[in-house]
Amino acid sequence: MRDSIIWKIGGEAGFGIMSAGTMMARAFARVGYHTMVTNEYPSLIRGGHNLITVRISPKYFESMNREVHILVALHNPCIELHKDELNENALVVYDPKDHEWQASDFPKPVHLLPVPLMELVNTLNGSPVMRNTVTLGVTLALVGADFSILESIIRDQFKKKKQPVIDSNIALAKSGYDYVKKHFPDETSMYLSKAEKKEPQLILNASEAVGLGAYRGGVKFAAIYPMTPINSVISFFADHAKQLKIVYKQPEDEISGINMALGASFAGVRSMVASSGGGFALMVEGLSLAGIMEVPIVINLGMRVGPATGMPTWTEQGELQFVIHAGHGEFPRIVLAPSDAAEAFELTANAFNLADRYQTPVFVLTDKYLAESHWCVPMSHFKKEYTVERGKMVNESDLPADRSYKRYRLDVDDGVSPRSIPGMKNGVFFSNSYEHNEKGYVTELASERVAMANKRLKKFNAMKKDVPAPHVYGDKNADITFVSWGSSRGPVIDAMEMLRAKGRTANLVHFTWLYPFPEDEVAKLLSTAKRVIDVEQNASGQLAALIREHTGLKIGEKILKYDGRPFYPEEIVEGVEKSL
Amino acid sequence: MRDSIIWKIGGEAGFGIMSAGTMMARAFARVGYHTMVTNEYPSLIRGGHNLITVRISPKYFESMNREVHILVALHNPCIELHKDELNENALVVYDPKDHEWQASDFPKPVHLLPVPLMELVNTLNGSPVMRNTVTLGVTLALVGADFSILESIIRDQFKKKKQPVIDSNIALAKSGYDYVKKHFPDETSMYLSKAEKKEPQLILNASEAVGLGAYRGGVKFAAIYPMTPINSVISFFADHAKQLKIVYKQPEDEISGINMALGASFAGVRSMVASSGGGFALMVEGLSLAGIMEVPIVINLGMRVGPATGMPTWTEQGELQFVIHAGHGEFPRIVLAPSDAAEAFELTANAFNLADRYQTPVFVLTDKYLAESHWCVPMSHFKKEYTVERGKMVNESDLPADRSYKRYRLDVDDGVSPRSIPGMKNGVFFSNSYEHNEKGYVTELASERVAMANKRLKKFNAMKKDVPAPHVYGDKNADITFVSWGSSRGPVIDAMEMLRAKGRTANLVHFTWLYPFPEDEVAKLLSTAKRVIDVEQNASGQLAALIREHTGLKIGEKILKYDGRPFYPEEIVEGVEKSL
Amino acid sequence: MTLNSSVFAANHLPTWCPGCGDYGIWTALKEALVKQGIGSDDGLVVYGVGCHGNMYNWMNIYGFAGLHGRTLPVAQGVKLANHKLPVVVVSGDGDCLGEGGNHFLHAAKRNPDITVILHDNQVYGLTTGQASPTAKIGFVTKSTPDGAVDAPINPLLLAIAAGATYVARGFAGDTPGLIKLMSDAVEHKGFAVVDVLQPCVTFNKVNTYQWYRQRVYRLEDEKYVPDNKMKAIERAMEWGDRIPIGLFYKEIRPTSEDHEPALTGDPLIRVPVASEHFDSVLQEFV
Amino acid sequence: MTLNSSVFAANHLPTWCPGCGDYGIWTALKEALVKQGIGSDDGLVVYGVGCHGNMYNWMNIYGFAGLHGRTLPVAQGVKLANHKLPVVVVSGDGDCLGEGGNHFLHAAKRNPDITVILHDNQVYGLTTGQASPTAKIGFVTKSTPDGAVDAPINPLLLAIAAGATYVARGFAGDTPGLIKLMSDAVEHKGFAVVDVLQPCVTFNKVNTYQWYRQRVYRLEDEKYVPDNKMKAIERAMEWGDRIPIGLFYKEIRPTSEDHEPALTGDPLIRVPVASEHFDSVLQEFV
Ligand SMILES: Cc1ncc(C[n+]2csc(CCOP(=O)(O)OP(=O)(O)O)c2C)c(N)n1
Ligand SMILES: Cc1ncc(C[n+]2csc(CCOP(=O)(O)OP(=O)(O)O)c2C)c(N)n1
Ligand code: SF4
Ligand code: SF4
Ligand SMILES: [Mg+2]
Ligand SMILES: [Mg+2]
Repeated sequence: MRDSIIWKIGGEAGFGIMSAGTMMARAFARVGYHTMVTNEYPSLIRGGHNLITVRISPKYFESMNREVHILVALHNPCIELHKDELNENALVVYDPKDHEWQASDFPKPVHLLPVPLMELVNTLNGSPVMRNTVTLGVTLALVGADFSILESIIRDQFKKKKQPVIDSNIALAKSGYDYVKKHFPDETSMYLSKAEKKEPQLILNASEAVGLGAYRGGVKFAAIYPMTPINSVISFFADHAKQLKIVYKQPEDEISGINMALGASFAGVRSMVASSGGGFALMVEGLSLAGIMEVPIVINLGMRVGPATGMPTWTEQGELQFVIHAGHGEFPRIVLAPSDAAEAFELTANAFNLADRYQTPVFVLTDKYLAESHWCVPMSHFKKEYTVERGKMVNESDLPADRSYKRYRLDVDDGVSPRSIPGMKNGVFFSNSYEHNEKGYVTELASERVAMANKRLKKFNAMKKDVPAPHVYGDKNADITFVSWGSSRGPVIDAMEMLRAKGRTANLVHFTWLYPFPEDEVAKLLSTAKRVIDVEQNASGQLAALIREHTGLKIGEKILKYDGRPFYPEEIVEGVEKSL
Repeated sequence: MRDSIIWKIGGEAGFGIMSAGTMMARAFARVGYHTMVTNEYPSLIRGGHNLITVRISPKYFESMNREVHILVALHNPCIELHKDELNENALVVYDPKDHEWQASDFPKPVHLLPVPLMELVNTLNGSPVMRNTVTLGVTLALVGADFSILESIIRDQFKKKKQPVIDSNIALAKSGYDYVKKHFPDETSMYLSKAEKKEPQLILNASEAVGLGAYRGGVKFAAIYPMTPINSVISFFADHAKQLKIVYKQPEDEISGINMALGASFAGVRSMVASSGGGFALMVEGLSLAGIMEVPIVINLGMRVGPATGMPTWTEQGELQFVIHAGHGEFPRIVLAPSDAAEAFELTANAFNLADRYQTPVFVLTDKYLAESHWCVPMSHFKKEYTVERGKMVNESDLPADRSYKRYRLDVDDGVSPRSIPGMKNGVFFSNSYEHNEKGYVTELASERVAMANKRLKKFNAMKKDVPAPHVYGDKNADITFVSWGSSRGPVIDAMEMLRAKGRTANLVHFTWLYPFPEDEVAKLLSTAKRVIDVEQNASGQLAALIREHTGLKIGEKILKYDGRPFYPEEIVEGVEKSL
Repeated sequence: MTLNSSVFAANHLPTWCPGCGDYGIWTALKEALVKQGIGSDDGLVVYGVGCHGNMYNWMNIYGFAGLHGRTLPVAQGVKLANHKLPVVVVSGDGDCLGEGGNHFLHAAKRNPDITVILHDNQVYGLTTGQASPTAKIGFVTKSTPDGAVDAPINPLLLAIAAGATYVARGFAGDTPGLIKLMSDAVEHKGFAVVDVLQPCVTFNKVNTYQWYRQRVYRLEDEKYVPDNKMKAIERAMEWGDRIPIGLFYKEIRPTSEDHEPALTGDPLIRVPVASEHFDSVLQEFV
Repeated sequence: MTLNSSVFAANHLPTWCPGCGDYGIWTALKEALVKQGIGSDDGLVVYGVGCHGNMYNWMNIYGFAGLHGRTLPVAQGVKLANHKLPVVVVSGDGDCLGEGGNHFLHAAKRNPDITVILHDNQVYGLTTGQASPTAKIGFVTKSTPDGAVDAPINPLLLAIAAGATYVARGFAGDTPGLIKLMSDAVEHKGFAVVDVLQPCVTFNKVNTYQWYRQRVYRLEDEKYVPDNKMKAIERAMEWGDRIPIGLFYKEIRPTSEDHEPALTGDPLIRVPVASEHFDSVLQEFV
């Protein structure tokens, strides 16, 4: 009985393997397993090789690792490309019609499990895309799970379709399940240990979590131009606009997007944009506008491999310094970077409160790995208390009848002045991209300029009280101290576990709040560390640079990855050992 | 006899005071004086108060200072706004028809010189705008200069106009000159010491210097959308396009601008863009494109007060960190920042060689103070040797007939691969915003991605040999070490002089090459300094942050100014004394 | 209390050049707002960056003076957040058709209930006189010292082609005519474009008041009926000895806001944050 | 050696979905280039980002695959640097009319000697199926689950209104027709737009080959003469049971390059860097 199974299914795009992955994860999550789904696909619509990886375990884990227990190949390239990665005695499922694979084709011993996928589909009058459903049944049997857990998922997945569709899918899955039971009755090597039933788990990607977090945060308006990897944010809003009373607009370009969102926010509703680096690049002028006008805005930036179009369907953490310094002129901003879908939900909801509290832009940095992997998050996480706090919004009735209200009053300790919104009686003001006085009228007087710039910059100080120290995972006195941010957390934590098994102690100083930078806490935490290693998914070590800028501390050792693939914990372990 | 005169003329926009300032500077430069012209005006077309300041001295100087010797008022607000700034016994020229000023209106004693400007103009059938010409004559008399130097300037200034225009302007100037000689024969308090005749001097602003530098650098294409303070770059190109065989295009927006320029550069000619922060913000995606495609491009960014539209006609150094980190993904770039028009010429010409040598974007950061002030630069400066070096361009005849040419070949130590240009026989390649292989075709293989990213990043190392150490002005062992960049140099150098007069020694570590950052040299220079003071025209001390990021050294003392006005040397002296 | 245009008086005095066409437009806009019963607190003007946009400093009504070229996205965002708020856009030919050309196209396509006043002076005034997208061939400016060479953009033709539902042209020298056009534009439910022929006395020495007065004629004087796209296009292309002003085209089709399922009732700014659907949405992911 | 389209063969095989309209366009483009005597080394194709743009991977000719929406500025920059180089733009409805709408307008206005092939499939294919600017009302996509609501952009009407001098529509299912239109477009001196009705078999289940075949008719079959703007506009607005394909409008006016005083002789790339005027320019500032 196994404590962790990693299952891969590969085929051409259009073979329906994406949904196979999430159905698999959902089926097991419902009965108490912890699951995770990652995907790899080229920036092409069809053709090429798409791969879904699902990890299932009765125990909690944080990332994928290099093991492969079961490989399901819907076309030959899948085996050619992945045969070197297989565990010893891994199971290989394929359609013998595609190719008659031999044990000698593989570098290590494997169990070959030819299953006539197409034949099974044809027998039940299914279409070729339905082979994925058959493989789900096959897999259930191979890991020793009960067929019923798949059946309920199929029912839910196709619930908007007609009954015959549901029935035929169930029949297909069952035929795969039965085929294994009948032809490979002794193949129990990959049976999973039983999991204890837990509270309901959500299977969702971080873009969906951003959407949910935004809804929780009271978002009413989103303007998002399509771009990988944030297209699921669009789908979330487009699909739920009517139900949730949200306006989602597809703008003509990203410039329009951020300006629409700023208009909506200025008018009084919580609003957001989302994009990847290239689309965000086009919003940089608008960001600066939000800064001077003090209009709250939440920006979800899903990073991918750059520069330019780069590798649009692959992951990277390349935009940390860019978002911190983006925009002409100087103005406050907040940069958050969730480590998984659970945090994406939480930080997005918080981002709206922060944006309103400080009347300034707040970033939620995700990346392709976060945004398109499916994470398993307990229901209770979403039910945590959250209160919408709109910050300093005036009540229409409090506005002085002598019309003396000043939108940008200077005598505010935290730099945040109470806002009116257009249409309020006696609340007139000018939201001005030019430097302005307390009312919003233009000014070029040296004294007024400095006063208004100082007011805005005061927010930096005010924010300090909200800036959490980075989270420390593991033993404070460990030999190795990793530093990381955002999505690199999972592999580092799993690597720490592996190191422990090798007799090494490690801890992690992890950042999800990147800016303003918690300099004092970091200086304290790192100055006593024995061996500090920076782990980032980029080529230059941007967090390390940030740490040095704010603390003077130089981190000599870096484990950097920038090939578009998320870290494997093993790579981090190797990195630690190599640089000894 | 005086060694330095500061003359101010103020009036409404449209009163022709801008050209009065440059004519004044030119007239004196021609006979050996060192001169400088700055302007202050609101972002309005008419109305408001425009001010021109001209400093004239037989000796070299670097900046304006707080003295005002002669104030010429073309309207009353000029006196109201500036009377507190006047030196004791300053001369105040005004038209008694506008207002009968009394000595008691001024905080300090002044010499009131009522001159019936309008009457003199009317007598000679001039138009009201020609009062500026009269005041030039007045001023010449007041500083004891020969009328002939003005006469020749007027001839040149109006040489495209008809003879009667020239004659009438000369007559007007003469009438002002004669009026002073006749009515204030004893007013010799502001007579200037004689200057020695020097080689010819150019009077030009830094935007014109950028234009000249670009021409020197062989620019053939510029796409520039209008924006203060770089509109003189446009005028330079538009006016000289035919003569110099340059194509200047006014694009529909800045995004188009940079993409046009990249197209032209890719096609084989040297090309550039110019803008201010807000326009550059729109080019950020294009910047990243240049990075991955390895297309050379020169970007002149004229900084002004931000964020957003800010104070568009006022100066700031607010975009240093922005340009260093602009763009999604990681790629090499070079950031240069001239200190005056002379360096603007030189660094722009060099920027083209660097852009070609490294096939990457090169920034020339100017600001409103540089770009719209007129500087006095000796002719010989422009005649220094300069060679156009196009870097690794292939010859069509060297391209292998087997069509094996690879535009992005990896086996290059400096990361720079030889370029072909479209239309060359056997030189086909793909200029690709996607990550690519040596030929330019898309790739998403981990190994190819890493190899190509490394090739690009190798340029950083290669550049190191070109990075000059910051320039050190003054005594190495001084008590105070200033650090500054770009346009702050002038006031700091003049402040050092003032400090010396007060018995304090100071030196300056000054940066015109900002990125890649010369970290080793700086660490060496600063680690032995006694008292380091950062002087920058922004609110956060961006150079200080850069120094800390790259050396770990924290600069505790900062003299920062962000009210839109350039530093006065006196302010720096005060800053030094205050923070003692 | 009856509304009058003095409610819009602000502390600043206009800084436009004496004689600038913007004065006439400004006067007309204030009167048009009054006619529509919109006072200082009741509506929003979104301004572009240019001489035209400087108007916000002498206009006492909720204002948003954003980035050069981005008036229309801002206005649409506002309108979607609060579809009961009257929104007028004050933009220039550079702002709206140069930097902001794409937004003009797409706003027309969506038909938000917004009125755009396009200050059409053929130049970039504020940056001291470069050619704008409407500059006619041969027009000498700082950026075209040998005269403009590109075909000018025809704002009316473009507006009609892209789907605007109220398309008119006024003349800054004809305040009464402008008031009527602007007031009707604000009243119109949909994307209304009022292109205004605006003399720039400083940088456009060709298209002066005089020049326009000799050429403009009123469409209504010719019994023109603005209900036909082809006819409207034909008139829009007329430019020379005779230049039509008035309403070229009008059509009623649902606005951008009408289409939004979330906007059937109160404006979004009044819809309380609700979590009644939160559980059911979470359930989708289990 | 006579040129044939196999010179364009590259290592990669197309990854478009089987049946995608892009195959037909690709085939036609290669043939049109051959017809115009343009081989691998003789011209440049600038590609947008979208399914259409993926073509560069299986097209062996100088290529520039830049940013989403920015083909036309790049193409114009190239053309001004080397006005002897044939330049073709392969763009999509999202690329050219969404992200890049402003450039489309302004390119048409300037009339550079460039041919644009607009892959018009009404969707954002590469981002897996959102509505594009040409999506017709009611069209269900990922971003419009209740059907598109905005008026679609009409690329032909827009091209004509903005000043394009060769405006045609082809159908991806009619390769011979496309070859002719594209070849003529490349030959045309000026800004040529070929809008291609392109079935997207994956995300557009409405406008299929079948759907188009039932509706398209050839303008030339109706003795239509493409020399009149108003007539062209009228035809451009026809969409429904009958959809015209062919050449709608053609006009000869000087190109953007013709207007440049620096481009009277050799292309700029061949003009040596000269400093003969340096002294005289310096002298202006003394
Ligand atoms: C992104 C950006 N680019 C350029 C500018 C500079 N700019 C300010 S106003 C203006 C042109 C204004 O022209 P128009 O819209 O026609 O207004 P007008 O002054 O003629 O009323 C430009 C280019 C800017 N503010 N922002
Ligand atoms: C600035 C930017 N925004 C968004 C994207 C994402 N993106 C890639 S292709 C595409 C749409 C393509 O649509 P279209 O031009 O119609 O091409 P098609 O795929 O239909 O051929 C988008 C939005 C991008 N690459 N860059
Ligand atoms: S420059 Fe022209 S548009 Fe601007 S204020 Fe003066 S006259 Fe009006
Ligand atoms: S998604 Fe549509 S446009 Fe893209 S390749 Fe497939 S069929 Fe063609
Ligand atoms: Mg204008
Ligand atoms: Mg498309």
